[in-house]
Amino acid sequence: MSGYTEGIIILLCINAIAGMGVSLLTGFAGVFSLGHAAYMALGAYTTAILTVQYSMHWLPAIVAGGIVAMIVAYFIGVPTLRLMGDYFAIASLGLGEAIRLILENWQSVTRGARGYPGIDPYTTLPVAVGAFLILLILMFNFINSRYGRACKACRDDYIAASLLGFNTANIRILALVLSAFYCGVAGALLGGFLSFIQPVMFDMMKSTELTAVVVFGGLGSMSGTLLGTLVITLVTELFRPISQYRMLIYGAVLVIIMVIRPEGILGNRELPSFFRRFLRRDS
Amino acid sequence: MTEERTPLLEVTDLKVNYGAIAALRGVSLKVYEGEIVCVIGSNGAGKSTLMNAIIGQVGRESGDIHIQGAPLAKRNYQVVRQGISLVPEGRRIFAPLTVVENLTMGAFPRTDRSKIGDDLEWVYTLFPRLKERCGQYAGTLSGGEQQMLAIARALMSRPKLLLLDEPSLGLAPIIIKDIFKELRRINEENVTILIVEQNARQALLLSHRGYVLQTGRVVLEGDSKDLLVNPEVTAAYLGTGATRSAKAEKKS
Amino acid sequence: MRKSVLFLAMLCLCVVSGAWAEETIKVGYLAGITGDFAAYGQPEVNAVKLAAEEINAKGGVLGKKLEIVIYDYKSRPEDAVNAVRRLIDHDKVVAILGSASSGANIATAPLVNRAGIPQIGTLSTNPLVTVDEKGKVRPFMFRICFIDPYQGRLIGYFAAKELKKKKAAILYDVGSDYSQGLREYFTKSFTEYGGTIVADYGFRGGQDMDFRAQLTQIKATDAEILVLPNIGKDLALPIKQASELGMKDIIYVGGDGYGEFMVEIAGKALDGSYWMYHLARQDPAMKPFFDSYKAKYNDDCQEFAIAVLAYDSLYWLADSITRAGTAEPKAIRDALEATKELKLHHATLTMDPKTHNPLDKDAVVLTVQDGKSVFFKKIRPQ
Amino acid sequence: MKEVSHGLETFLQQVINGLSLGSVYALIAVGYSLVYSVLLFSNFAHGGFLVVGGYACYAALKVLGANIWVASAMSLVGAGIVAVVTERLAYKPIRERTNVTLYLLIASMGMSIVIENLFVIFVGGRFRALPPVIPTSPVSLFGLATTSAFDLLSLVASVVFLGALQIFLLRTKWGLAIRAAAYDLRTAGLMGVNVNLLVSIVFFVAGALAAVGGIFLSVRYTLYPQLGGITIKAFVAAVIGGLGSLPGAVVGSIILGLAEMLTAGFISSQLRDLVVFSLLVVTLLVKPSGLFGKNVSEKV
Repeated sequence: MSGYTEGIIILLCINAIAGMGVSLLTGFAGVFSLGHAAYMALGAYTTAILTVQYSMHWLPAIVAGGIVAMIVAYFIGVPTLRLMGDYFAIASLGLGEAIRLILENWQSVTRGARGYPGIDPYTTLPVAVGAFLILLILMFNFINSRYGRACKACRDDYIAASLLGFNTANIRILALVLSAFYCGVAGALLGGFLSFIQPVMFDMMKSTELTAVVVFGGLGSMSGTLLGTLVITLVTELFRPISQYRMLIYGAVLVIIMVIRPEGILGNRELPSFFRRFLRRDS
Repeated sequence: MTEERTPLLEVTDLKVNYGAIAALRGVSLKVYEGEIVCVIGSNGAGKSTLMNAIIGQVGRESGDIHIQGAPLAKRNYQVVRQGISLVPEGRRIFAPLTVVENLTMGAFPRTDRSKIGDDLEWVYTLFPRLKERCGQYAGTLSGGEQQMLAIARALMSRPKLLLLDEPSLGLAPIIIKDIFKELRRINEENVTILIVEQNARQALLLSHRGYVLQTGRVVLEGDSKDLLVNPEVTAAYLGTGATRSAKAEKKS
Repeated sequence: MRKSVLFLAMLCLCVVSGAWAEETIKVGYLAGITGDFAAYGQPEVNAVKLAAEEINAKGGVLGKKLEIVIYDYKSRPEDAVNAVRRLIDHDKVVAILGSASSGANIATAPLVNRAGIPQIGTLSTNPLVTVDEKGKVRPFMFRICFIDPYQGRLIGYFAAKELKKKKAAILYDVGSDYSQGLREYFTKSFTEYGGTIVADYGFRGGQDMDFRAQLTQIKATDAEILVLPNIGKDLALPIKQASELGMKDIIYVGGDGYGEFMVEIAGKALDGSYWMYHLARQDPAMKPFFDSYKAKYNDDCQEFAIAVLAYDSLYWLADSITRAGTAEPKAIRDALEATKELKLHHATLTMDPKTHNPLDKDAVVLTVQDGKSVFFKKIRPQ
Repeated sequence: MKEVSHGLETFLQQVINGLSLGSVYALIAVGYSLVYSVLLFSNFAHGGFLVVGGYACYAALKVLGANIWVASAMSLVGAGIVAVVTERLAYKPIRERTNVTLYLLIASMGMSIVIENLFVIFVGGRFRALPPVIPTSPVSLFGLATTSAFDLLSLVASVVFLGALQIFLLRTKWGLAIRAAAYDLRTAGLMGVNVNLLVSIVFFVAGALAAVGGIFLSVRYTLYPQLGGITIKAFVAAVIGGLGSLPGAVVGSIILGLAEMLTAGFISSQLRDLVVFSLLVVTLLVKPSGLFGKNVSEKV
């Protein structure tokens, strides 16, 4: 396999892990975030500092990166998840930018805007694919569990879910914290993939891309998110030869998919049931 | 019967779907000029859908609607221009606007600006309370006053046909009585009225003719005074207060 | 449906273009066509294409024509990594030119080292581009420009020794690695030469375009010079706003972020400012370049530093391939490293094999007079 | 004693800087709020309208050689039309199918990328400056502070345009309809208002206001395809003031302008943006609907 294909597959795995996290929060718990790149940044920086400064092995360091993102998400989630709809999204945008600015200004620890170089290239193909598969299985187990169904209940009708006895506030926080973990791990893997990180990589643009991929794939469909990641990543790679049109095409694809199929590629179905329905309609 | 006249409003075999759910499964009804016609039915029978389909806020699946023999437009704002105006369920007045501004909004499609002032006086004579409160924000009015405002606002477009969707909803019985008295007066001023109500007794007492809607279909129609004594209607819709709602609930 | 047809068409195009690979020497170019550095992307692309045309018109290199494969990297390191992987694996280039951004080149350095493909940074002035954080040279990374410590030292030297000023204020971009680097090295050298930093203010590049708060504070000090270690609009705007605040006597000094379009923005206020630069427009050796650029693109090439460096990097590469006698990447690397006294258009280049930085490269100081940049002098600090 | 007066002078200067920055934010923030008030979504393509306005003015001045009044008029109309076209192409089909405003949000982000890159491709990424049609010479205010003629002009222009908008909203039939629609779009339709026409008018007005902001920003700063990115601050101002409230947008902009300048001047210039975003988060936590916002319950 060429290094290029390998690179794309690793990047796909990383994007898919982050995408699954955001998908859980947005597609399943119905909470829209425009600041999840910040959790990627937290994971990336934690892992980088632990491996470079404290020579920790990369595996526990990646997990630690995810956990730091989780902890920060918890402290952010408790006050802000009371906000509904657009307002949480806007608050998360502000918080995401704030976290990035802190990383940029905290030079003694993060080396500021110049970036953090010299990270071990621990994100090899097997590591990325392995992490992706493990997190994928965990995610499908979670969404099919009692808690996963509770998330969906919260999304579909917040008040009804609370009347049914779900602790809706806790479930929203659980979804946020888990999604932060996924993003943190994705960030940590990205650091190992590039062996160099900069705060600017985790800006609002990245956050919107994460949410856009989830909406693109279909809210409430985990396989849709994976498909969305695949399509968006491949589109940007395939159009590399016509470089200057690439971003234009990316923007246009976002608009067109919203206009033609606002519910995303798969709607709220998972891939198998989507196919069943598709075949039935055909015959 | 009055078959020779062209009805003011004629709905023929109207069907409306919400996604896969059929809300109206072929409703036909006629309203003649000068009449008060009521549509009664329980919750979820499709009454509000009927109103919204006529006014053009809900798309029609199939079926025709004619006004004075001419086909009714499908877009909301064109329907209003053809002389139909709706008092929506839950009143939906513009709370942050003043009473006068609400009434001016009602006259939005009109181009005869000079006559709007006269009509303002006209609705003030119908509802003197509104004149007292003309500078107040509509959100500060009481429930009954808000309902009056919603009706007055709909009248400001000088409609040939006034549609009312559950005007009694959420109001005290004594205020409902007032409102229905006003509706009769408005009808006497040459405004045809089509009203849908859960409060079947009041609606039938007010109207000349009535239709009974059940799960998207018309199951009964006739003169209101006949319907009032129809055993099926009395059983389903006209108990005394408590039993009536209990039965309605059981049905839905 | 139509989209998938398009994909297929694209794929075919890639395959077909791969098929003529044997006839030419393929060189990759990483350009920031979209994203934050979009303003600089077009001139560098134009200039490198121009250089390729000129070289090919003279018979190419080793009898083969040069083919430039240009990929955009959105001015982002994570995208640069994929672009470089694609250049190496898919396009099979023998060397990569660009990018202008240090961050992107630091991220691609491990890749080109592993693949053994030389890469030349055009305007990436961060020392870490060619030397890793442990001080070891990155064998396949080179650069044609001077580095931040050198440039910072130049500004400090120039301010303290040439302008003979003692008190400096700095306004730098917190979010830019370039700006942070210059500030750090300027501060160090200026204080060593006996100057004091009386004000040191940051801003956030990109969203911040209003510097009046910082300038007002600077105005309240007795700073004699204002050092602006920034790029593009973040240089022009502070100067413009300072003049609006009535700061008449302060002298502006900056690095190679200068571009001629700044005159359009800041106008008269730029007069009398000084810029450490790679070359001067009036340099007679550069006249052919500007003439043919103008003829081909009908544009004055206001962002000429990046354009000239892109242009000359290809000439440098062509020379190295000729000297190597083969288009084999490892041989090219050795030839690049062994570059000595090579006359390029904008300077004479000697590589330092320990750092892969140009050795003792003169800087040109530009000053602005009547809205035009003018050669002031060549300097080299002791 | 001298120290004190000197400190006061600097403070006054920073306040004036803050007001002038806030006045430009206000023009943009009002557009955000206007669209939000009717369609309940944050139109991230607003920055694109601003860029269109800036380039339209630039083209009219440089290519057509028009004078500043004609160029401004063309710019306002141009940006207004682009805003209407954007709404018709990208938003109308979505809002007619669903009431999930997030889809509109994503589409608007896509549109902002599209507009930005259209300029990158067809005009080029170069930083440009409008010819000095608006004077930027320094003006001394009673010897206490210095500002530029431009700032005074932009302040005046903001007041004039926002005043004109207020008169339009309070005194005209369509203005009344827009205020009614801001409260309840559906019911405004029941009144016989052509809702699509109304939304188009709102977008035209928002686009034209963005163009005014665009012209001022390109003169004050510089013109380039990513200029729209600055609108994120104006958006924050709109949220702080209360999305959907026009006075809120103005007050929020002034607060934000002052906060930025005073932080950068007296606390730390690095923390300037951090303060901006903290202000946003704190506002949302304390009063989600902003200082002047109408209280709206869940809408996703």
